Amino acid sequence: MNDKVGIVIVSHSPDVAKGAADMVRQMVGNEVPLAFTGGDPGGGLGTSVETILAAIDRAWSEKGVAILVDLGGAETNSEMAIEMLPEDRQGRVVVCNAPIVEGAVMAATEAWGGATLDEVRRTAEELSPA
Amino acid sequence: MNDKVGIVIVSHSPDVAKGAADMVRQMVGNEVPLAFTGGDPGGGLGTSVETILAAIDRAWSEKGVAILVDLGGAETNSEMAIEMLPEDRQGRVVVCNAPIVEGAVMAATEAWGGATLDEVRRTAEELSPA
Amino acid sequence: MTTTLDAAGRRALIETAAAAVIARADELTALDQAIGDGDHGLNMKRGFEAVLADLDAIAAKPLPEGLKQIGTTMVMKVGGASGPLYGTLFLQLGKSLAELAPDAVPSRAELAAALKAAIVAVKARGKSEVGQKTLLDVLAPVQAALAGGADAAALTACAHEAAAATVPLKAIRGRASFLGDRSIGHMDPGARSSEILISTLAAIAGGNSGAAA
Amino acid sequence: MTTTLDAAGRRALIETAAAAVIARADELTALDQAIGDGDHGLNMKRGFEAVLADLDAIAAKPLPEGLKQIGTTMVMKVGGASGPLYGTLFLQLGKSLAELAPDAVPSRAELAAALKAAIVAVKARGKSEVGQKTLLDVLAPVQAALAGGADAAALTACAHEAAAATVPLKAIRGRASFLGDRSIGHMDPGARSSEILISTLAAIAGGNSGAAA
Ligand SMILES: Nc1ncnc2c1ncn2[C@@H]1O[C@H](COP(=O)(O)OP(=O)(O)O)[C@@H](O)[C@H]1O
Ligand SMILES: Nc1ncnc2c1ncn2[C@@H]1O[C@H](COP(=O)(O)OP(=O)(O)O)[C@@H](O)[C@H]1O
Ligand SMILES: [Mg+2]
Ligand SMILES: [Mg+2]
Ligand SMILES: [Mg+2]
Ligand SMILES: [Mg+2]
Repeated sequence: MNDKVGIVIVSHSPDVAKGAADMVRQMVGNEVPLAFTGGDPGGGLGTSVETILAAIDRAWSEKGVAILVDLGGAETNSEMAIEMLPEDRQGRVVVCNAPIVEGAVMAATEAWGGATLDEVRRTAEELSPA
Repeated sequence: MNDKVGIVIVSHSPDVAKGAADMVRQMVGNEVPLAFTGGDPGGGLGTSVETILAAIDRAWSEKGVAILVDLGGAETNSEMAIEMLPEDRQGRVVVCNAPIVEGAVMAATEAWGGATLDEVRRTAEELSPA
Repeated sequence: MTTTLDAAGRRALIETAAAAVIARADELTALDQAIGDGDHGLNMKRGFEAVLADLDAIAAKPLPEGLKQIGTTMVMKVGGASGPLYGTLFLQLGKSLAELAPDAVPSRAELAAALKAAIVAVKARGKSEVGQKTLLDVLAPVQAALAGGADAAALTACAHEAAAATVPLKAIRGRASFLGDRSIGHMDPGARSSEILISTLAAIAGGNSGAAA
Repeated sequence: MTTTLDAAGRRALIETAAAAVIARADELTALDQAIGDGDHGLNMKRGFEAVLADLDAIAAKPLPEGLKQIGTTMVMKVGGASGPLYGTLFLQLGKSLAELAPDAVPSRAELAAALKAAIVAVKARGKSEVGQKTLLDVLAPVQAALAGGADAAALTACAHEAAAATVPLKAIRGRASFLGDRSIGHMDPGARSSEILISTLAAIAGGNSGAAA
C-alpha cells in the first residue's frame, strides 16, 4: 500500500468526512491509503487535532499524505497537526487548497495512478469538477 | 421564509449531503430554506432526478433556489431536474459551479443576508474557503 | 423489415434491447470500474428494469410516446450521468418522430434525422462533443452510417468498431476525465452500452441476421 | 505585585482566568452566532475545562512549562479555529519565558517581549494580520500598552476598547469573513474572549483593583 500517496479527509462534519471517503473508495477501491475524521473533541461540528493526527497515521505512506479540508478551522487544525508530527514526517504531509469532496476524489484518483505527493496536491488544487 | 433564496445540496453521498446541510444550519439557523439529497434511486452513491425535484420543492423560495452539486452526474441530473420544473420556476433555479460543501456554506450565508439568486450564485462561485 | 410496427412489435423490440443491456450489466460495471466509479452496469440495469416493469404500457403507446416514456424512466431511475444522457436521447427520439403514423415503421431518413437531433440534445445535456470518450463516440458514427445507407450488419459493425475506437481516447468528460492520460487504454462504458443497444436493435431490424457482439 | 509566583499563585491565576472565560461562554457563543457558527463559547469552555481538569499538574510546573501545557491542551481540546490560535499563543508564551527563574514573576519587559513573540506566532498560524476582526485586534494593542508601561486598570481599559473597536471592522479571516460587509456591526467573539482573559489576569496582577468588564 505504501507505493501510493495517502489521502486524509478532515471535515467539520463526521458525515461529510465519511461520505467523501465513500466516494473516494468507489473510485479507487482499497489501493490508496485513506483515512477521514470529522467533529470536534466534544462531538459537535468542528475538527480535532488529536483525531487528525490519528488519521494521518492511518493513511500514512512513505510517499506522503495529502490532507483535504473544508473550512478555516479544519485547515488551521490540520496545519497544527502537521507541526506536531515527528520531524521526519512533517515535510511529507500537505494541506491541499482544494474543495474537500471534489478534491478528495481527484487527489485519490491521482494517487491511485502512482503520482507523487506534489502531483497529487497540484491535481486537487488545479481541477474543479467537470 | 420566502424572502431568502433557497439552497439545495445534491451529493452522490447521502452522508455528504446531510453533513453539508448540518454545517449550513450551524451558520444560518432555520432562516434560509434548505434541502438536501444524495444517493441514486437504488440507494447507492449517485443522484436521483426525482429526489432532486422534491428537494427543490422543499427549499422553494420566490427569490429562487441555488443548487450545489459535487461531481458531473449530480450536475447533469440537477440540470435535467430544472428542465422538468414547471416553466415559471425554471428560470429561478441555478446550479452553482462551486464546491459542494464550501459553496453551500457560502451560498447560504449570502442568502441569509437577503441577497438575490444571482448574488448567491456569484458568491459561491467566486470565493474559495478562507 | 416489416412495414408496420404494432404494439407486439414494439414490445419485442423494447424487451429485447432492455434484456441485452441487462445481460451485459457486469461487463459494463467492470468497464466503469477501470476508469470510473464502477456503477454503469448497475445504473443501466436499474433503468431498463424500470422500463421492463412498464413494458405493456410503453408498448401500447405509439412509438414516439413510448420512446418518451422510456426517456423519462431512464431520467428518473438510472441515477448516474448516463440517466439524463440516455434519457435525453430517448426523449428527443420520441419528439423527433412525433409525426409518425400510428404503427408505422420509421423510414431510414426519419430515423437518421431523429438520431441526429437526439445526438445534438445529448451533447447539450452533457456539454460534450464527439471525441471525448463517451457514448457520443458510438452514436455519432452510427448515425452517419445510418444516414449513408448502411444495412443492419454494417450498423452493427460500425457500432462495434466505434466502441473499440474509444479505447485509445483520453476521456475529457465524466468521471473518467479525472484519470487524465490513465483513461487511455480502456473502453468507455457508455460507448459499450450504446453499442449493445444499437447492435441489438439492428439485429431485430435486420430480421435477426446480425447479433450483438 | 508580589515578587514570587509559586504553585499556589499560578494555580489561582489559571483557575481564575479559566473560570472567567467559562462563565462568559454563553455570551461568546451568542457573539459567534451573529457572525459565525455559534460555537466559540463552547469551544473555549471545552478548552479551559480541560485545563482545569489538569490544574494541579499545570500549576506544579514552572510557569513556562505550565503555559506550554495549557497551549497543548487548547490545541487538542478546543476544536475550532480558536484552538490552534490560542494554543499557539500559550505555547509561544511558554517558549519565550523559558529562561524565567523558578517561581519568579516575569518582568513587564519579559512579558511584553513574550506576548510580542506570541502574537507573531498567532499571525503565522492564522495567516492573519491586525485589523481583520480577530483576537489579534485585542492582543496587539494590549501588547503595545504593556510595553508602554500601562498599569492593570489601563490594560483592562485597553482590552475593553480594543474589543469594542472590532465592532465596525469587516472580517477578513475566519468564518465571519463569509459574511463580508454583514460582519460589520458585531463584536468579534475571539476579540471578546481575549479581552476577558486579559482583564482577568490584569485584575489579579493589579491586586484585584480592576475587574473583567
Ligand atoms: N458529460 C458527459 N457527456 C457525455 N457522456 C457522458 C458524460 N458524462 C458521462 N458520460 C457517459 O456516461 C458514462 C458513465 O455513466 P455512469 O457510470 O452510469 O454514470 P456516472 O459517471 O455518473 O457514474 C460514461 O462512460 C460516458 O459514456
Ligand atoms: N485565521 C484566523 N486568524 C486569527 N484569528 C482567527 C482566525 N480564524 C478565526 N479566528 C478567531 O477565532 C474566533 C472564532 O473561534 P471559534 O468560533 O472557536 O472557531 P471556529 O471559527 O472554527 O468556529 C474568531 O472570532 C476570530 O477571533
Ligand atoms: Mg459510473
Ligand atoms: Mg456513478
Ligand atoms: Mg465558531
Ligand atoms: Mg466552529
